[in-house]
Amino acid sequence: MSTFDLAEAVLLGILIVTAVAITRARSLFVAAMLGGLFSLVTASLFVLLDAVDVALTEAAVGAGISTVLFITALALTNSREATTPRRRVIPAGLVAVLATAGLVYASFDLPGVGDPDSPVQTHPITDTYLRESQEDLHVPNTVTGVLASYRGYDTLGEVVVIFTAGIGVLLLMLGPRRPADEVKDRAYLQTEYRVLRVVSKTLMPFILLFALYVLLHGEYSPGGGFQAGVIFGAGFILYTLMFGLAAVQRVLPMRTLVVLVAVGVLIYAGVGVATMALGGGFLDYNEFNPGNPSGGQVAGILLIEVGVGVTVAAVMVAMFYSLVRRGVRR
Amino acid sequence: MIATHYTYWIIFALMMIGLYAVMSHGNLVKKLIGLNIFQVAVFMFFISLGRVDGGSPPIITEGIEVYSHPLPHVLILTAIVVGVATTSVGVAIAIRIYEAYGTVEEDNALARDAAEEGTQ
Amino acid sequence: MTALDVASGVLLLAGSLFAVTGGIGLLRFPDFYTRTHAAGLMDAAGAVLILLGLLLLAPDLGSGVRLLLIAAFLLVTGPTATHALAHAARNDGVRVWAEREDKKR
Amino acid sequence: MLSAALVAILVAMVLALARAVVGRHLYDRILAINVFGTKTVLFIAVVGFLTGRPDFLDVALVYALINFVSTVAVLRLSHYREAM
Repeated sequence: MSTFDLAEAVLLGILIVTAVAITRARSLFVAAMLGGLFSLVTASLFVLLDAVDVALTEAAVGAGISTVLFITALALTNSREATTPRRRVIPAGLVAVLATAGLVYASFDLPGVGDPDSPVQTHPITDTYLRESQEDLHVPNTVTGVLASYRGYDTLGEVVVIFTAGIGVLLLMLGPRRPADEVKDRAYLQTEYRVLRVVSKTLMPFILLFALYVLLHGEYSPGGGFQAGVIFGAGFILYTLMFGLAAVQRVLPMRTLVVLVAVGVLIYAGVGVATMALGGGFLDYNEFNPGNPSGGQVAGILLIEVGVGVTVAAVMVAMFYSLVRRGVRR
Repeated sequence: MIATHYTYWIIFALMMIGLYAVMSHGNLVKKLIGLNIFQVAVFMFFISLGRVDGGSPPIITEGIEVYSHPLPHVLILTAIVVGVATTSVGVAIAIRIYEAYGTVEEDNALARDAAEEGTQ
Repeated sequence: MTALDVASGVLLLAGSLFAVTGGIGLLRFPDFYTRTHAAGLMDAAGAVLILLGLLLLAPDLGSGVRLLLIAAFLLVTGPTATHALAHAARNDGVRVWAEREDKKR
Repeated sequence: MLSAALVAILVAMVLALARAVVGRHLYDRILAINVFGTKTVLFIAVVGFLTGRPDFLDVALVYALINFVSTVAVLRLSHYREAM
């Protein structure tokens, strides 16, 4: 048993313990925090399972953004949960146990984890993505290559889903804002947590710079538009938490964000239209540089990654803003 | 069998713990947290399918021959971000329900609906 | 085995020792403030030692710079977070542990 | 030595998890999760060196940043009404 196998087993055990603790926690605040821990562990597992890009995303999304979302929601609703009545526990438990048994039985037909002869590994597409992509695209990070070029249509669809979800949250949270007198004055903010504020302020440029690096270097190392957008969003969430909504809105007002949400999708779709105008198919980046198709590919991938990054970052920050400024109508 | 398949089994158990939380708990926010657990377990299942023994992350480097399959990574990468966007729609709906009913407990909200129907 | 390997091994082992003792302290100390002590000091020390140990093994400049950055971030954020937590806990009225209370129980 | 460090980090993770689950006080849990996050950063860095792919260090860097963001978020939002 190698160290990696041991690590995998320990992490999976930690996951089970955490998941059970989450379901048992009566305080939703605790459940949300343990949820953050849960996704830190899954992200480590993703690294062990060779999925570094996924780990990057999961860390920023799971441990950062969704924890913040849940906790903000709890501030607007109720943070304690009623006890679960027995009439619900027994049937739900029964369904869960039976379904687990069924799935485990079905898993006997699955190839083992890491089996080199499994259908996933022997399918011809594997060779396309891993070998031919190097001649077609010259993008060493095959995840970015597949995401942005081979499966460009699919990714456009995903970005539109994120766009729609962002607009949905903005519409749902259109109602009353928190009155200004509820927000404590700046003097209070200045005195409390002084160390935290200075450190956050110092870290802010590093976070944004790193997001840019992840965005622009995504073709050569783990990274890309989705990851960069989320890291960028986390940076602005940190700033909002430490300096208040009014301060951050001076840099990035809600109105700009709403525009940016759409601009990202438009950049992506616009690249597709541009390639059509140049005589190729939709999202056929070769047209950007007919003499040197892989150069065109690199340019196209970078452009749409920028589009993805803009939309994701804008949606994340806009959702957080709209939850924070929500007033409670009682 | 156990050595090669236990990862799947734990992942299935996690899925079902998430499903259990969704089914048994009446609190809408708790249901969303349970749904998140379920979702992450599905992600792990996909990623474990793309794994290959002795493989490396699919970033092509000289001197490395065996790579894990990039396709599950691509699918899950986007699914994670889409997942958080849809979760936040769920959170927003839960907040609206709280504002309308004064509770995020399913049973209380349904009971209030039933009472209102009775008075009309 | 070169001198560099030995040095990095010593650093890694020292870091591991700090990490584990920090974990034990976090679990075993009697109240929140003492646990902050275990978490804040041991965590930062263990992390930096392990990262320095890795730095000696770094194959190229890029990973060396990244390791230094990670170490710098952890060194700044870790103590800041524990400081802020202890501050918040004190404002919130979390009681300091006293031996008498413990004996009564 | 790298393997030994990895095992030590796993042990520390389990200890931090135990504190996060047992809790007692909200701040204990936040502290434990913060420690757990630091251990994850180290875990990923060490795994990167064990497999000989330093590409992983970017991931560890993101963790170091995000861990701080989430700790601050939990801390601030636990006093949400007066916070912003």
